[in-house]
Amino acid sequence: MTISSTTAGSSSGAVHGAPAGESIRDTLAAHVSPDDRLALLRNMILCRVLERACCELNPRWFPAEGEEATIVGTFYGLRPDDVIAAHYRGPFIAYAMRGAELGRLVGQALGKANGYAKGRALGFTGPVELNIVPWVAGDLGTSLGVATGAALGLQYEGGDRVAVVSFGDGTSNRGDFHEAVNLAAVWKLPIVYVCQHNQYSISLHASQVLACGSIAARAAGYGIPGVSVDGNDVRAVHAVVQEAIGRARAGEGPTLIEACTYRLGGHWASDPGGYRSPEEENEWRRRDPLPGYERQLLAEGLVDQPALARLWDEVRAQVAAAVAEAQAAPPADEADLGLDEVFAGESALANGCK
Amino acid sequence: MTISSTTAGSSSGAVHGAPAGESIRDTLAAHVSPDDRLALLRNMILCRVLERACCELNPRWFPAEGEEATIVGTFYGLRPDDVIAAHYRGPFIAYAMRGAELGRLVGQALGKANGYAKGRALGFTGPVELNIVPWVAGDLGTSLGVATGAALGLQYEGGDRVAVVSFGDGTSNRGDFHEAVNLAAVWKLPIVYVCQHNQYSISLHASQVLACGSIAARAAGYGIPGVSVDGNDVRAVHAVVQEAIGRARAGEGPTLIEACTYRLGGHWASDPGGYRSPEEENEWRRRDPLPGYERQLLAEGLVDQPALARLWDEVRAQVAAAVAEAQAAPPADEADLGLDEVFAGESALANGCK
Amino acid sequence: MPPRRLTFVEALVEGMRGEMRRDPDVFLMGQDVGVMGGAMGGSKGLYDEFGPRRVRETPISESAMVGAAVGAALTGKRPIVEVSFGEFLPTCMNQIVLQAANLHYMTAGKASVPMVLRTRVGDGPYRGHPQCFEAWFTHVPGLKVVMPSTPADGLGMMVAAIRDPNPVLFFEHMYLYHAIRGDVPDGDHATPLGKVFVRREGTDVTVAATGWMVHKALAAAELLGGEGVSVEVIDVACLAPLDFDTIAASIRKTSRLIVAHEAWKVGGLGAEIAAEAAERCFFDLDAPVVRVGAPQTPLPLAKPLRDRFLPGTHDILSAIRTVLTT
Amino acid sequence: MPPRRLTFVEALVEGMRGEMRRDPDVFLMGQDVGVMGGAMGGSKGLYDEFGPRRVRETPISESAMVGAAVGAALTGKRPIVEVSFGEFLPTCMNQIVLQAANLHYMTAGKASVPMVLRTRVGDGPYRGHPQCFEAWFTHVPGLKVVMPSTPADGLGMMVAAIRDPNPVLFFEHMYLYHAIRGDVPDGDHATPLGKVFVRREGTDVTVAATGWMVHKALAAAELLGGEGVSVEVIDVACLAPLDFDTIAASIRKTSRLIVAHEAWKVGGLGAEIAAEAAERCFFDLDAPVVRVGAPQTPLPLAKPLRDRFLPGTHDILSAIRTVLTT
Ligand SMILES: Cc1ncc(C[n+]2csc(CCOP(=O)(O)OP(=O)(O)O)c2C)c(N)n1
Ligand SMILES: Cc1ncc(C[n+]2csc(CCOP(=O)(O)OP(=O)(O)O)c2C)c(N)n1
Ligand SMILES: [Mg+2]
Ligand SMILES: [Mg+2]
Repeated sequence: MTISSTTAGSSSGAVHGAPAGESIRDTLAAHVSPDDRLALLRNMILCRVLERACCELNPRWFPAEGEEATIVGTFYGLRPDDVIAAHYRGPFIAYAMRGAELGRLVGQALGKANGYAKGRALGFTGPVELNIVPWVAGDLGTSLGVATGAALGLQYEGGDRVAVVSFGDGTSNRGDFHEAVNLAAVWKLPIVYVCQHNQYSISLHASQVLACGSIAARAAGYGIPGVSVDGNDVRAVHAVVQEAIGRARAGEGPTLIEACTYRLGGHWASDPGGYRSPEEENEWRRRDPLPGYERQLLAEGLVDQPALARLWDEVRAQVAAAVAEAQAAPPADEADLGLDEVFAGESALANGCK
Repeated sequence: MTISSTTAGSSSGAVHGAPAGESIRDTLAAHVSPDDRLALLRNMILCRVLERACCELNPRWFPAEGEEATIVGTFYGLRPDDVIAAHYRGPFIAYAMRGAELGRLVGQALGKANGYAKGRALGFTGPVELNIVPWVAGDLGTSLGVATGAALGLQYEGGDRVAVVSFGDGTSNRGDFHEAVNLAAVWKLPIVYVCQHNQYSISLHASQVLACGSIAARAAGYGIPGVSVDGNDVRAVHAVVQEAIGRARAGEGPTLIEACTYRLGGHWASDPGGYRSPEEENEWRRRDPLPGYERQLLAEGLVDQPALARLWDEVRAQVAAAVAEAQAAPPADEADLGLDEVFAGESALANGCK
Repeated sequence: MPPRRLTFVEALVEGMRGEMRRDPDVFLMGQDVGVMGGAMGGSKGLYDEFGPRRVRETPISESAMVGAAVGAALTGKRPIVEVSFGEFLPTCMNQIVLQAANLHYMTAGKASVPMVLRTRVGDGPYRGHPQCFEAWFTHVPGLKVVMPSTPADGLGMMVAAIRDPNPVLFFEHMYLYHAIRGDVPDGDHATPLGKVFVRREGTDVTVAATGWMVHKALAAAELLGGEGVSVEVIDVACLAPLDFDTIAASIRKTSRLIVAHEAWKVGGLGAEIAAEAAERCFFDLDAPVVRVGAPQTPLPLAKPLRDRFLPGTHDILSAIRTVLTT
Repeated sequence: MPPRRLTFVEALVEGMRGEMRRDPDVFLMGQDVGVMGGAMGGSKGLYDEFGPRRVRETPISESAMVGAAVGAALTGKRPIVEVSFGEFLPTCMNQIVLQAANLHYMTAGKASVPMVLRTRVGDGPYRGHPQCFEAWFTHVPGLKVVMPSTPADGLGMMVAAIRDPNPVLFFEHMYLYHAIRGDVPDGDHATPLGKVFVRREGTDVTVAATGWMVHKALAAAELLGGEGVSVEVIDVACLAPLDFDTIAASIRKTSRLIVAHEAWKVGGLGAEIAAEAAERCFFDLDAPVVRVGAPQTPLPLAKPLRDRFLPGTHDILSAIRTVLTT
């Protein structure tokens, strides 16, 4: 586990809420309960199987393979009343962990009528009623502002709910990243920003578009803690995020976390690639977080090979059922463009994040 | 002189082109030649007298009083072929130092026909042909992108020209700041970003909108040097900017400089104020950079009281002449809305920054 | 209780104040909305009454501000976000057009975004930031767009906008701010959104106008009344969704239509209204539809240029004379 | 030399390549324009020929990218900046509308901004990011706005746009990219900007259309030709400044006008064209002007919804039948 804290800008003397020392985080990571360890594993497997299925069904789906530890570690263990806004790459597992139905999610990826958006929105949209900020437009970065606003809503109502939002390394170059994080810092909003740093924006390596090396280094410019973590270590990610959530719940404001991982697949499922070296891909394939975590749990004696095989079978069956359900579902209803659902009526206000 | 370097984010190991040590800068500042020292003084006096005149003539003018050291220190001593983009507060002295005519500048502030924009643009616009990026719209931050593009143009053509751009502390919260500085860092563009940090955005103190204390701390997020300097010390500002220009000319990329100063006047000339304490205003009035610099030069024996009085008289006469010229100039020509000057013809391409 | 006379800006503030008293989920955010009382007094007194939690100062971060309103609205709050001047809307179009407008529809009705975005537009006493970009937003389904022209509507539409479960863009004309004073009803007064209002009845020609141009149209109607020409003036106080039925009914009566706004004529709201007329009222019209709007130059600063640039009463007068003589 | 047949996207790239060879000040910047060859092959081969100095990869920073183009243009360079998809234009409106459009006029002609902003719009093979916001930009003086519909114009207008001393917004319809192949002239071929083109002559009704809709209009014309109805089809390949004179001449001949575009009908370019017709061609028209455009919902994703949403040949056919029978 590699965690390094960035408390940059110290010469300005203005870094607020500096993160607790490594020891606490190591302790946290080490003390993830056996049940949670297994749940993390199951969710990572589910993420892989589910996303692979979506990629097979939809060549324009965006593969999340290799990033499961980051995604699952980030969104596991939240309270149902917390609000999430997941990056467009691999959001379904985050939604599933909140209770979204797999068959409807897959239906969503196929634009079927059973999808949560009735085929209207991009496939990544999840059910709002589970306190999910939906992904409804394709412009990267904008959703950071919306998630920040959700955190404002939570702060405004009092209590200790938090928002967790993830986004890509490339997205951190959008002005909206800057404005949103600064706003959250100034208002000490209860929000955790997790950069799913997979090294690429489509064909561009991060080094081509980021001169600073570390996205966590940007935290210094907002006076908030910045943390860099091994995004292929699910427990490390989970510990770091939970620690940041703890600060947010306690009214200590936002944290910027960078989880370093790798996009093992193409940008989209049928991406021919060719813009990066096979050596690099192989090196990261070797560091695939899923077998790595399996080995770890095997070594810790939490699972054995037969249990692992059963787990995969169960998950595969679960996803197969979801796929079957989605495939059987009717296509989006062409008779219902929803002209009368463009504007909300009064009753709509009962909806939304609760 | 207070100069502190921010090399934040060092734990990321990714800070490029770290600034040279303080000693070099101190030396530079100490070695400003006697001629330059006097020229800095004259320009600070000119800035004060000229801006006061504009404020008297136009109640919506934006007073620059108190910020003369930052503005003059930043834009003094550039090569004529360098490109500048000055913050909207106090840009005229920057234009004047490049050779813009005072009478036309004052005409500009009054929307007169003799102004460089024939009354079309905001009063702050300067003559493009002197390699000035004009200020044509009121949205803060956007001009940082344009100035960055000018630096791209300079880099593209080869050679060692640089761009110098200034902006406000409040403006550094705009997404355009983030995108522009990051782009310049990634491409190692020959540009120097100077934040004219006067502590306020209209009625808001910087502490209300910036949690990081220091704007220079933001440099860490771009992997470029960030420097904080006493913006009321004209030689310190000048030295720091010149040092950054040296790096830019040498192909070492951009620098983010924060010059800490204070807006002694209102946001606009007739701003009733009332949102900050008289104690704070008095404290900064005491640190007014102009008398401070005068005392320094008197102590150094570079001027004596009679010479100083003569200098003020000369500048006052110069500005009075400019005001008279502008007042005598006809108003913008209402018959000429310029419908046929909305689009450029082929011949226009001979114009622009040279 | 007798009606009170308020200036336009006082009426706007009154509308916000009433809703903030009524509903603790309503809050205001923007630049300088607190101690300073807002640009041009646009939030005067609110900070004193409601304090920093409900009257929130923001950094110069228009996109984050509007995004914050969208997000807070998603969690059931009722934010009013202020973009100080409409000139700055180009810095936050993504939040307005791609998020606020889409969320309800795209979630099949599960999300809603009950927010108000208020902003100042048009030529005002200080001549700053006068851009009128409102037509852009009428092109985007999912947004309500309003621009009241009287203190009563300023108050009533503000109340309605705050109560509306949808994103409402509220354009406040700067000239009207201090120049117009009028009666406003007391208490719980909401002016329905989605309607245009007949401000003056007439039989010879219809003028549909927005904002300050409503007043210029009324002045033109007054002048022409003396010449025996009867002008019907419609205040297009709600630009989207557009209540064209009321305009069509007027055209059936007058057979002539003029559309007037301060924004650029080309591609402005007037194009939409004229196009609807050309489709739906073709056989009712006796004369060409004439649009009055700003000429195709960027918006100049100096007063003589600005005066020349701005469409005025005389432009409406000459448009009326044109359609009456063809 | 015989003319070559190129796909639409090949023609666009050919136009850029020729200008980059001719003028060393021309360069391209955008996301994934290098090794990957651009989204949908939009810059294929350029990186291999011109290298990283002239084919520049940018971060995801649309506002800075466009700002960089404006600034580089101010210093005399000829940047082509690519915003991968028109859906992202709302993230950089400030640079386009407040800087690029204003600079020449506001500096009394001293500055000019010879840049091209290219972007992909419309429903394409992958159904991603199809938003058509082009109408917004026609509302803003100082911008040229083009949307070619054939490979020949794709090439010729790209060349013209690059040579133009003004900011040109170049909308590339994604459906046309690979679906349309056509002859392109060789060599130094620039199609003049500021013109619309009569694609098919006819006497009974004029259809003015943009982008993919031009092809749908031609298909409708073909079908109706069999029924003895003669349709004139005008390709509004340049949306601003608008060459309405050519449309007016057509209306004088046909007495009937239909406007068709893929963007939302309300507030779209069709409104401007219809409004001009209602003002300038009122007495030449024998029937209502009918606009064909997208309905007022956000743009849905799933194919059945998308197909329903998109205006098609049948919509143009029924519009024609309507205006022929009223
Ligand atoms: C504002 C904006 N610009 C460009 C794009 C096109 N685009 C889609 S995905 C992508 C790469 C995103 O990179 P990153 O944020 O690192 O996320 P990743 O794909 O690696 O998960 C780009 C450039 C977009 N969707 N939005
Ligand atoms: C995008 C944008 N938002 C808001 C404004 C309104 N405004 C004009 S000046 C100003 C304060 C700017 O503060 P700062 O950048 O610190 O510059 P200063 O006025 O202190 O010199 C504001 C908010 C603007 N012009 N542009
Ligand atoms: Mg990435
Ligand atoms: Mg300031």
